[in-house]
Amino acid sequence: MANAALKRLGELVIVLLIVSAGTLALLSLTPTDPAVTVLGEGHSEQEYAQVREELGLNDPLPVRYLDWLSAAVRGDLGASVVPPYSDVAERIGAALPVSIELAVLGLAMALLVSVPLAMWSAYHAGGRVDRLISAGTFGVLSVPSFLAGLLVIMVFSVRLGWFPRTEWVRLSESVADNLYHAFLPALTIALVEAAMFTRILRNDLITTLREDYILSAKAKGMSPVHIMFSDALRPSSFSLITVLGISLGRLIGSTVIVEYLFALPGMGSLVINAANQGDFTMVQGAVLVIALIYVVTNALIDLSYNYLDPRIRRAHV
Amino acid sequence: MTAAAEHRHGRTPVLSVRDLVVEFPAGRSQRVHAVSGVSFDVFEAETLGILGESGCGKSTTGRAAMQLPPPTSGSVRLRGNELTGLRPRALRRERRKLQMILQDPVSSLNPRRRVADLVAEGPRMWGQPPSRERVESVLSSVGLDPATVWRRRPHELSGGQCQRVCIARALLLQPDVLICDEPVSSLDVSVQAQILNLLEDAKHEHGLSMVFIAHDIAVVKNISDRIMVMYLGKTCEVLPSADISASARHPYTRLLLESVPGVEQVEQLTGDAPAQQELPSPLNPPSGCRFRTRCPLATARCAREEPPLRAVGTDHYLACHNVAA
Amino acid sequence: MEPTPAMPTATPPSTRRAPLLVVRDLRTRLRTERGELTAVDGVSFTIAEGETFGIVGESGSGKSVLGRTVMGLHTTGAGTTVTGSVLFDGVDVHAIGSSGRRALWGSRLGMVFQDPMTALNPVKKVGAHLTETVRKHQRLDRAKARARAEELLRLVGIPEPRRRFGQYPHELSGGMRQRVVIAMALANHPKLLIADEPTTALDVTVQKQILDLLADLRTELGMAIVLISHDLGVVAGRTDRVAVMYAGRIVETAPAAELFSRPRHRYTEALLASIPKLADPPHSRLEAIEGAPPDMVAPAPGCAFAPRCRHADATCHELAAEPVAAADSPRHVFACHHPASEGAMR
Amino acid sequence: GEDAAGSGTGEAGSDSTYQVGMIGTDSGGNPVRGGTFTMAGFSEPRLLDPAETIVAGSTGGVEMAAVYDVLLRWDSEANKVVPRLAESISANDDFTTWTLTLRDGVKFSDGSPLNAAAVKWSIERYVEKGATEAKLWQASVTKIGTPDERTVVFELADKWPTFDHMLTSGPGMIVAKSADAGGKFKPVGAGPFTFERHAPQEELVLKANDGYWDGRPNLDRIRVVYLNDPHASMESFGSGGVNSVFLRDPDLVDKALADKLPGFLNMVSLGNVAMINAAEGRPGADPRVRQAMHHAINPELIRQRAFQGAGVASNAIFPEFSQWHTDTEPLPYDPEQAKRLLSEAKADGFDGKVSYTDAQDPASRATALAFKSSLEAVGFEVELDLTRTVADQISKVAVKQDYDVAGWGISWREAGPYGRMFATLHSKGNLSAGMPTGKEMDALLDEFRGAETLEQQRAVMAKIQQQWNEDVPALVYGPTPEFLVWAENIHGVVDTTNSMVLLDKAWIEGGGS
Amino acid sequence: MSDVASSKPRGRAGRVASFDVAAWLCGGWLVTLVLAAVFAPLLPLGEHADIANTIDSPALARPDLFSEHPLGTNNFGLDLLARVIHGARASLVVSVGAVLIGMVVGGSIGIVAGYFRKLTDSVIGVLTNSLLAVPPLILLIALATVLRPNLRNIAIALSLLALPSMIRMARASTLAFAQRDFVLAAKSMGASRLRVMTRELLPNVILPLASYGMVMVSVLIVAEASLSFLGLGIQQPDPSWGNMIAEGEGDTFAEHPHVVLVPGIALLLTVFSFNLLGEKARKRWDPRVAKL
Ligand SMILES: Nc1ncnc2c1ncn2[C@@H]1O[C@H](COP(=O)(O)OP(=O)(O)OP(=O)(O)O)[C@@H](O)[C@H]1O
Ligand SMILES: Nc1ncnc2c1ncn2[C@@H]1O[C@H](COP(=O)(O)OP(=O)(O)OP(=O)(O)O)[C@@H](O)[C@H]1O
Ligand SMILES: [Mg+2]
Ligand SMILES: [Mg+2]
Repeated sequence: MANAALKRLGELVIVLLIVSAGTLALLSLTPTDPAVTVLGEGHSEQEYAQVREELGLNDPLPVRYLDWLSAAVRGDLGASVVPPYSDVAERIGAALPVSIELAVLGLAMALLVSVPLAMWSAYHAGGRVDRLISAGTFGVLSVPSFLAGLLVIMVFSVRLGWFPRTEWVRLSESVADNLYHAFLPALTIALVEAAMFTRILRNDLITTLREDYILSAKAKGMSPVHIMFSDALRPSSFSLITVLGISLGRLIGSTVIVEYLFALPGMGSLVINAANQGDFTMVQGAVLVIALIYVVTNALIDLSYNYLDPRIRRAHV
Repeated sequence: MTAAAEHRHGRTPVLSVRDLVVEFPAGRSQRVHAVSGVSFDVFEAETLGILGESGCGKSTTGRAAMQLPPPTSGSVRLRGNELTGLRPRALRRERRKLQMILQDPVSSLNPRRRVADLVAEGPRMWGQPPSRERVESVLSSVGLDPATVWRRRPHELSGGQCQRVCIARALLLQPDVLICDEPVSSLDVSVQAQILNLLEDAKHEHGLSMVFIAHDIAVVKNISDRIMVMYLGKTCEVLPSADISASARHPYTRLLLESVPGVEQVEQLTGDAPAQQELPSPLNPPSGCRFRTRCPLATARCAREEPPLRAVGTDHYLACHNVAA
Repeated sequence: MEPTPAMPTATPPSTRRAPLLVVRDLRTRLRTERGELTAVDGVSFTIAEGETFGIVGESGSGKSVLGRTVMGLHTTGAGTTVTGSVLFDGVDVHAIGSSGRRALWGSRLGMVFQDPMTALNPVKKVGAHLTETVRKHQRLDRAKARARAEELLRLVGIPEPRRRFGQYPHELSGGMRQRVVIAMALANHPKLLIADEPTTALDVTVQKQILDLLADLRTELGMAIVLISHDLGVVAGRTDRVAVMYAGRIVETAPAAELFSRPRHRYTEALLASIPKLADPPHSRLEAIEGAPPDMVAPAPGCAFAPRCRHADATCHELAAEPVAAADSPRHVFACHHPASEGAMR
Repeated sequence: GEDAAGSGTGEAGSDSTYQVGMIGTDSGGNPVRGGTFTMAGFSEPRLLDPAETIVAGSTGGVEMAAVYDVLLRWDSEANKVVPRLAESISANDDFTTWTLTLRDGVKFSDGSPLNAAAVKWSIERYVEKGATEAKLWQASVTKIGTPDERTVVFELADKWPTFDHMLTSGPGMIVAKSADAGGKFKPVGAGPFTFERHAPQEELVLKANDGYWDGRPNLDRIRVVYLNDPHASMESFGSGGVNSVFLRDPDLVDKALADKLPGFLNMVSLGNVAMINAAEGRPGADPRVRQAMHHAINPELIRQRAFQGAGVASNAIFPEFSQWHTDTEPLPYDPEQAKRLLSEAKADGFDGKVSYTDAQDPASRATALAFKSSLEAVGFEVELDLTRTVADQISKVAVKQDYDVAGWGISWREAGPYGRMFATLHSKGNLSAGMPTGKEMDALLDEFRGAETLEQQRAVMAKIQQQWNEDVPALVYGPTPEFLVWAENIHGVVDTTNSMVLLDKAWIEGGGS
Repeated sequence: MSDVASSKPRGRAGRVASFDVAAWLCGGWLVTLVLAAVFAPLLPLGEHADIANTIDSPALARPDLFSEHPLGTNNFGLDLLARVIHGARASLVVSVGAVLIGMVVGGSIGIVAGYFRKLTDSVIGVLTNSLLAVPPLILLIALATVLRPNLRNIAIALSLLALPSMIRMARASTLAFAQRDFVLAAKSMGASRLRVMTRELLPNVILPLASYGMVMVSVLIVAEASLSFLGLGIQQPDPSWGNMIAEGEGDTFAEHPHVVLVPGIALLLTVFSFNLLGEKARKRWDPRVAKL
């Protein structure tokens, strides 16, 4: 057991190493030059060259990576290489809660909608309700998120005026205000995810509903709602949980479009802006944190399988 | 264990298995003791039945003989050639002569392939694609109409038909020994009879030696010359099949016989079947005699000492402390 | 009591008990990819209180569908049509609506499914399986339900019920699981227990224990049992009466001992002949039934067994035989144009 | 006093009048104290350092003006430079020595005095850091003298009657010494507000400075938010989320003008151009090719394609609305002439291939495509090279000068255009980025600098347009409007150069929200 | 049900599925679309990309079925019908290409991981996880700057999105199928590892992968659209549905909704069709029914 945990931990560390090294390599492939961001226009080539030298951009990649790594393992993610030279950890500390909140809120909203919908759909599998829900989910799945965002804004913000379009209020300032401002972006995220979750859960539920123990529960006189929640849901939620984990990890780094549309100071815009400015320390730090969150959530998901299916508990541990 | 216990005098075995041990890792540094020292011989044109309840290691024994996976220890000789420890390529060559029909006929056929390919696959693997006539004749010999099944996929066949395809496939490779792992237990009685007849015929036609694994005593008795009874990875008793009801001595064999829900037992069953103790686990088998936890005759000695397999009659071997020879 | 038309003398006056279950001309059609499949084709039978009724037949003959239709479990499924009637204790199971049936299921009408592993929810503890049903039907509180559940586990012979309570199904052996399934079905003292192949997945030794247990419980609790199996051996000696199914129909019904000793329908006869017997010497040839069971989507006219029957003639291929009672035994009913002569077997 | 207004060209311009200056502002009665003025900025300044950041309204100029204030201010209505943080400024007769007098008792927010030494230090710092106008400063100012605490004397190399404009922007924002203390820059100035916090990509907050020399400002705070999408900013403005928005998109400016929103409108001439690289080996090295391109481009097409008909299309260096507009016509749109010139060039070995570099935002992309279609229509072969980020674009165009033609902004503003003119067109300028420069243009620019009156200056400007027509350093699509709009309840905003406003007297009617 | 008998010979008659209008419509749409896309250059369509030809065309014309531009034009006067059809080429090539690459590469890797287990599996698992742990955007940005944004390269870039899930899926089915007896049977007849993987496992693993691929195609069409929004996709004026929808940025959508609706509806219909057919395929290979 300790062995397995160690192996797992080792794998996590390797993943983080690969990810951070890979990120640096990828960044070095892009032509974006932080020296340009530092100096702006109107300078001589020599001045740029000098700044590049100062930034260490001319060192060989492994050297740069080891420099960065040796600082990172000491918990020092360094400072941004472009003005305003902010502390990487500090910026991540500001952006991460936004992204986490969005992701969690979005996923929660998605779950809230998709679980009953999937159950309803699966219960009437093949029937009219099912087809209607399926059509709806496919429809939502075919809307790119920027379009979904624009539509959400158009309906809830422009037409109805129920929610503000932009501005982020930090959770620490006012919980109610924060939720009020987070609603639309979370809804945009939730839309697509809910459609996906509904599909996945519906399919798995249909498989589970074929099991003998469902028939057996039915023959005990349990009501369909009871059977859905107490018998069918748990064994059907493997794929859902897996996808949920992947989504959580993904959403934390990749909600750029939603962040852009709603002008949110999240990780997505942090990463993409940093990448656009050639701010490699910032990108490195952010990707490391995102990757860490991803691997940790996935480890948790793996653990949750044990809860979902007690048979695994014995087999795996 | 006495190595020569299963020898029949005066003949050399085709397949000879000695002290076969198979263990599987099972997490928490535990091991499943699936097979713990089983030996048997199979002679020319003879059928050895292996009988035992679910999970006692019958399939594992059969597979270990095939080296799928190779046993943890012990030796398997096919016509004198040691199979354990062979290099993969050499082993693959030997396997042609030793074929196995796996327990579940439906799942042992690749669902995406057609019958014609499935049957011809074996020789084709060896670069000797059989002629269409040859495949058709094998199919006919197992009672399938080549024309109708030729292009079907397994899911378009019934369980009985799948089993026939498996048998045809094994026969086409012309093995010396055929191991049949519960070839009828998933089939209906009506189909079961067809398959049993078919195997009997094939055996005569091809001069096959067979290992026939099953948990149904009547079925095993019907097809076998000798029967080996297994319990929890060990051999309890080896005896000629003809007089099994009368001469079986081991308490476990007797329990099996008594439990048979046969038509002939309509009248009354003697029922001192030991009540609901849990079956012992192969993860942690009982010491000494493995059957002792359920044995009506168990004594303190059974827990201490493992009973050796000893001869108690012609071709009759028994591993029990408490049954008189 | 009204005798059913198809089985005019199914329940002789001598052993008349109140009829608990009256099944009349039951037909179940299932919609499949290929078209309507008539899984149960005009089945009628009656079961008295406390009686044990066996249903045998080869795989796919419609036993399970029959069992489920009798329960009313099949009627909600899409594409299933059921005609005929099932009167359980005077109420028409198919006419009372799903909530009415739910009140029946698990309380007065219990069912045991064939595979103990798949009939238990792998992620639910043994205790939850049991308390759920008693809480629903007897409206017991948590503690009482728990006490009742432990009592049930003890009843089906599971030692240390308290420990088993918190275990998951996979932590139990097959026999133990089947006991739990039985306990679940018995939780609310059903008057009728439908056991669909309750021992198929079990070893002979365990199978015997379970069958013994069912027999004991039956006498103890005085319920009627429908025992469905494809294994004639299982049904033999465990039931009062046995019905043989072939292609969705009951082709022969008789008191158990009589059926096995003197089968009249040619199918029953052939079936019995194809089973290897322990008493026979090794390598004795079995009398296999050649051919395959009929296609129930597009059934041919006449006796369904005719294409495989050695005794079939033109009539058999054209006209299905009506069930008739044997001359010497009014409770022995069969539907065959050319029945085996009496006393032919054994 | 000169009327600094004109009207836009084209039909779409009919519903919008481009009048540089304050629009629709009324005094609104007695100022009220308190409240936070929230502005949706156009782009986020990375550092509030006038030496590191372009000092203009679109790039954090408003924020910096609030923190540092300016020594002098340009008054759009009077079209005059007026004292602000400084008490007065005067020049000698030939405009080679300028004397700046500081106010008494002005203090930085860190408590240190804003004296002559502080001004000198800050300006030298500005030059040393290589800020945008540093080159010009270096070339023009020979000495900064500080005869006493309150006097700064600038000695110039040449006559420069409009030198005072320099002190309305970057060099005129005086940074306190303590800003650089401790290695990391902190914005410390003597302006009406002090820096409170900057959460990048989120907001920048300035707080009222109680010690401001002219008394504490009315507003408690200025909050600038950065909302990526100007349409989003406008929506936010419409729903009261922000008090003010900085607009640069022609369609939004047109709409805001049509809606008669109060604000400060500035028209940046040459805001939307395509620079031509005249370096050896580039197609643009041949003046005929440059002229051919110019003849091939119809600015109206660009306006339609890229801005859906909004804004002003003009290929004059200063369109009609500008005080610098003269009767000298720019080269006309003339595809036939373009074809002729091109075939001449081709006859001399030019292969007709041109690459066009621009950013990837929709307007730039549309402009690029319109460019492509226009040039290909006369026989060029155009390859588009759209860079993914602004940094890549700058790197390619301004740093490496690796381009043929590049979408860009030369940005000559109404007030004191000389600085930008020098930087972009003078052979000594640091922002010419490969555009053709030459003695003739240098001479004209010098002449412009030395011109004393507006009339003289306009006369030189006509010659400059003439020279431009010959050189064609860039293809002109039109000016860029810059419109800082604010809500009706905002009063007391004061304008200055480079589309910046000063907020020390600003107040919110109905108090703080 | 323990019985094998329920898998009675289903025969060929069983293949005739009940007529499903929705599925036929979806299939019809896809076939029409593919045909139109393939033969686009031969069709009498308006100008789809060459803006030099459309200097005089009306910009942002509203759809009018009986005009020269039945579905209207965009801001360059390019014909939207022509663009939708040519855009289908790009979108389908990119998404189907990405799925195919993902299936081939991911499928092989997954099979190898699932079959060899042990170290191979661990290494592949770590690499897959690494791929998943990097925010996909960073990956795409890097690729977009290194590779020229043409159809092939975008397909390659997008296939990276499909890859990890394909690997996992192939691995999972391989694990399941490798347990099945037919693999053992093949080995017992002397099959080599390569043969087991290619002849026994592959045909089985490919099915769930293909049905997943159908759904993935639709996901990637949408992803390509999002890429275009970020300026990483197919470059204007060459149309893809994604960059066509992205033209609706800002106010255009509100003022000229047809610019977005035309490609949007084409996208919706296609995604819908792929999903529905993918589902249908899945169901076909797993035709059991619910018990509740
Ligand atoms: N691959 C494996 N890994 C771990 N344990 C295994 C494996 N294969 C078999 N076992 C265990 O080995 C024991 C013997 O299994 P085996 O399949 O040989 O039994 P069997 O006698 O064939 O049973 P059945 O009648 O059910 O087929 C069982 O406890 C089983 O759980
Ligand atoms: N849900 C269903 N949909 C379609 N066909 C079904 C369904 N359930 C059963 N069948 C078919 O109905 C027929 C009768 O099935 P049933 O399960 O009743 O057989 P059985 O006698 O119980 O067999 P077994 O002994 O194998 O359990 C079979 O042909 C089977 O394939
Ligand atoms: Mg086995
Ligand atoms: Mg059944």
